[in-house]
Amino acid sequence: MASASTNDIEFRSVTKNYGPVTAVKDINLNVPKGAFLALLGPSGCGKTTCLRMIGGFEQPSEGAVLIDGREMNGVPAYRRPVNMVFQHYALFPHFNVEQNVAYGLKQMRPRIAAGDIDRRVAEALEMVRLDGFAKRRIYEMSGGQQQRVALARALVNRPSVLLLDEPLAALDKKLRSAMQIELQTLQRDLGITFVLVTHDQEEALSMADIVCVMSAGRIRQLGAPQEVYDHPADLFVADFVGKTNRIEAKLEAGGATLRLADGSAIPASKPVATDEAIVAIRPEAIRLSRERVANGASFQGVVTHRIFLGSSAEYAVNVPGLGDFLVTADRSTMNESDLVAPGDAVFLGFDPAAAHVFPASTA
Amino acid sequence: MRALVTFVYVFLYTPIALVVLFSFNAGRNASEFIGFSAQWYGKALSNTFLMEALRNSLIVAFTSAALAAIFGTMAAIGMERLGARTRAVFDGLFAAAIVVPGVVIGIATLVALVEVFGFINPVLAAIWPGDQPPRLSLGYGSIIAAHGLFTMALVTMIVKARIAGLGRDIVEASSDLYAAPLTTFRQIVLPQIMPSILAGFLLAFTFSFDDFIIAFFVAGSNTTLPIYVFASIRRGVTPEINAIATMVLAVSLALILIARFLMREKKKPTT
Amino acid sequence: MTLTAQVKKRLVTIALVAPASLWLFVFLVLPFIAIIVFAFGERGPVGGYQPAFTFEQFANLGARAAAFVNTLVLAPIGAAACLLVAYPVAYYLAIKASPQRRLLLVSLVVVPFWTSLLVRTYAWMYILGARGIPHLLEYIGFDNVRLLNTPGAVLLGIVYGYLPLMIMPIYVSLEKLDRRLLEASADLGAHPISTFFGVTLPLSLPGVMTGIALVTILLLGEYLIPQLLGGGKVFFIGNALVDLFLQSRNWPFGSAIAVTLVAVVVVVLLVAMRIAWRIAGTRQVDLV
Amino acid sequence: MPTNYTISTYHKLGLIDELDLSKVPNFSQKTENPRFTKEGRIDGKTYAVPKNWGTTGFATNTSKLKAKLTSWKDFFEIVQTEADGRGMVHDYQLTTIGSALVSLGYGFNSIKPEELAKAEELLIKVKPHLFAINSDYQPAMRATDAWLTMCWTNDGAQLNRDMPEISYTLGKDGGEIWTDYYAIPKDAPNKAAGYALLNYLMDPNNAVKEHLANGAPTTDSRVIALLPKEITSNKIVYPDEASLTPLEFGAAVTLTDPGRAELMARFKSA
Repeated sequence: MASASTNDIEFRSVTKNYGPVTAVKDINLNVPKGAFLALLGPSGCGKTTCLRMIGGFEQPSEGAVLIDGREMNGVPAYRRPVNMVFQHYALFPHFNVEQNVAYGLKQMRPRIAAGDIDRRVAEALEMVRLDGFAKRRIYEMSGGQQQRVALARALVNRPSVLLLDEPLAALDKKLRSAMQIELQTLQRDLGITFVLVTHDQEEALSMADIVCVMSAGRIRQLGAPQEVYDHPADLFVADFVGKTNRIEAKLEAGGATLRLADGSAIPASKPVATDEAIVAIRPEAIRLSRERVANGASFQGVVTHRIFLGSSAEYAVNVPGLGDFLVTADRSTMNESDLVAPGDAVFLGFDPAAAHVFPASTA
Repeated sequence: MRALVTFVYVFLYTPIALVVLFSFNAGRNASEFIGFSAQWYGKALSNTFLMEALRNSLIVAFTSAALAAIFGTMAAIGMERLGARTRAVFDGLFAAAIVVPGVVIGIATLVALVEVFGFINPVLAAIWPGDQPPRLSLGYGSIIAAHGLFTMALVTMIVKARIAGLGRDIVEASSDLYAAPLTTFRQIVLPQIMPSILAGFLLAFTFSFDDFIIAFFVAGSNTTLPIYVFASIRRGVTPEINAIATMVLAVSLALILIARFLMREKKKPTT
Repeated sequence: MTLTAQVKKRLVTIALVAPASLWLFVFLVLPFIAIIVFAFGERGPVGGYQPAFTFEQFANLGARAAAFVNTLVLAPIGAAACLLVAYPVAYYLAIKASPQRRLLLVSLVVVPFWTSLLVRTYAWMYILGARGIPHLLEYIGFDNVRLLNTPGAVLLGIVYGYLPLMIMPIYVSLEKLDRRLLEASADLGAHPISTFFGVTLPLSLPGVMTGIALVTILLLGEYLIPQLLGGGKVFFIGNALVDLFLQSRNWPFGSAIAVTLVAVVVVVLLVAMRIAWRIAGTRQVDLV
Repeated sequence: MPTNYTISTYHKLGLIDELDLSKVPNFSQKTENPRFTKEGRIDGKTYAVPKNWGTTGFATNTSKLKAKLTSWKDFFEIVQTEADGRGMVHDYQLTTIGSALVSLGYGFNSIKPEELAKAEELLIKVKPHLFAINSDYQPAMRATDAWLTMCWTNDGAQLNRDMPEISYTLGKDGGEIWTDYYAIPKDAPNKAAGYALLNYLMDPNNAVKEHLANGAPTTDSRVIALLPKEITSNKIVYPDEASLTPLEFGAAVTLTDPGRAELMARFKSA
């Protein structure tokens, strides 16, 4: 398809109201061709509404959605060059696998020759490794297989954009990680723009190359997975994407020093313009040891719980005056002597530069 | 408990079995079984009044069930697209059509039609160019209309339940796969709700075929099979009635079994 | 969405509901208005209706007090009798029967309901008639026992006719019941009888309520069973209505009774729904 | 097919045509028994011609009932005693109320409120003892569910033919005599066919077949001549003149009287 734009999808000041409820508020978003975008957020944040506006199942109340540079307002779903993998797959129960996959091709005008349809369906099934299942009934397939049928049914049409609505939510954990890799590979091989909706931050971070974190109908942060994780734009993102320890603090010395509730002080990683602040620190950025670490921030506490996770372990540590901390320790990097148990007195240390400081008012 | 349950099944089926048994009675008395014979079926089948009543019943049942299936399905689909308030009005009216006793439906239809005919007939007579103006009167039309009311509500209820179970997502999936709304309806929605429509049709047919009380009021000079059976029961008891009753039972039995088969739960395509 | 598309969608919706709306209006709403109007009219000189505005017909309702009493007594008793027989059957079907046989057994319960009530009632006419059970009783020395045309015969006919309608909703509510609750109750040391009264019965009450409401409402308008098994002596409102419309042709009085009957039905329905809501959410009844 | 007492009402409502007797050459006024034809004529014009006549008495199963009934007074007494639960009255106000009136010594056609009140009292007292209120009494009589019933001539003859233990009695205190007629409705779509049928039925050779099938007696002496002896001598079908004397024809006003209609409805719903 001749491209009119370098962006496959564009949101221009898009607002969507359902009666008095605003689901999406003034969203601007560009998705470049060939990108893998993840819309990430808690349920009700508007991510699914955005996806459905791309698919044509909803129309924006204000603003415009563009696909390949073309404004799509008023264009119904069946005239849009995008395809969707539905949350519960939405396979047609009265058709077999092959008929499901061929459905979109059969609707195309001008008509596609029957032989071509057969060939493309076979290719698509092969692509999702379901060759040999063509005549199966849908209810005879496992959840993972149904998921692949849904994928084949969408991809066989060679859409310019593939929309995925929580496609892996119904799968068990092991199958989910396998499918994550498979989807990523497919996306890279096909070069199609993927838009994935998920509430699972791990899934978003592992698969997408652009993550769009949403909350209450707005975009909170847009960026590469690592950037979003390492430099959360606000406290919400910090909390939602990965785990975070929060420490309340007062700013001193013109915003250069953070005075914590237990009286200790640490230098601020960046200056903040308010008096009250929240310091956010990732569990894995905290180091657990039996002795006080000389440089950086250091607090003494008592281990209250330990959760064994195989390659790593999580500790809950109570620090008097500051509350409970969550600490993740990678076993491979830990000294034998640092293996602690509930009831042990420990020291927590971290590099103040790894702590993010946000105004308390955004909490 | 098993004994009790067995007893209930015996209770449910013994009377039916007796009706059928005595339909094969060789004697002319309905109470003493003399020997097997199909003569009463022969008698019944060559009884012109009975055959006329049967024909009327079949015409009425088929027409009202077909109308109910078509209009009821349309309504079930249309109601999905209505606003909540309008939909509630429809729900209420359909519920009323089901809950209001048949005897009241019969009466109300009779009263209304007689009034309407009383108003229309003179008008027709006045404006009719020919000598023999058509006269509206009770008959097929009024039975079909009154049966259609209940059965349409029945079909709407059944089809609506199926549509609700259908989920919006396969409709959206079809739309996503370039199918225009009409195509989606034909290829996705219709095949999915078809068993319910057929089941609704069969139940509607059975209802109409078996109904006595509504037809009793609005049949006019047309006799339906239940009206004929009712009159025969009152007039006298020969095994011919049993033969007729057995045939009536056989028809509804076959239809209801097919309807149940169509409406059985299918495995859902979910994990 | 563009305006024309919206208009088009609206037109399609209207076209879809139009035939049913027309039907509901012409054959439900209009007739109903007609009988309300009639109920305030007077009997014509040779029967039928004569326009008037009078409350006479309603004032005269007492003249059918016996029919109302018969109906309002026998309908609930009939429903209660149905319930007594239906519950064990529904319980057996939902809890005890093996899944392979359940479908067949449930079908066997439902099927009679959809066959002609007339024919099924006729069967009882001759079972209860002099050459049926009374004839058999003569062999063991009970002469001239009369069963037909008694309130008992009508009650029997009612139970027979409406049993399936009572079994089904109870079965549905029992079948939805989470079997683990019964196990949990047993696990917590409850005797099977206390499990039944503490867990099973309360959870099946919505089904019981639905069944009672359905059977009672249908019985309120019953005509055939009292006519055939009651010999015109056990007189229901339905019989009074047939009489008034088709025999004495007192349409206004008949209309007043019909309006009253509908009012009774509505009250029964509202009360049943109230109770059902109080016990637990509403449940759909599987009539087929 | 109107009965005697309905013809004047139908005429008044303009429901039936005056008959053109020239189109019914088979009808013979001379051979008709005048007792049964006068209701068909109004103001000298013929509106209906007779089909057959009959009486309303009662049928008794003598193998079940020992009592000998001869009057309506007996009927209403036995129904409450020996035939408790086994007696039937018609679902028809004319005969049921009429017979009750006769048993009380009043006229069959009375519409006097005080007499009707007495009749109502009797009927309501009797009701709990009845087997049924039903004009289709043959099945119950044949099945021996009922032992005693109000009965019309033709049914009585049929019952007696098949079950000789069932006898038919006319009340010596009174009762009803009736004639059924043929008439042509004003809005009949095909009057020519109506006349053709009427003429066919008036042919004695055809009327006699109808008589044999139905069992009710004829008004036409030409038909009597064609009947077999066992019918003309059957006292159920052709009773003695003496037993007919106390009987009355039903009157038009009796049938249309709203008081009687409502009485019947009250009786049934009591």
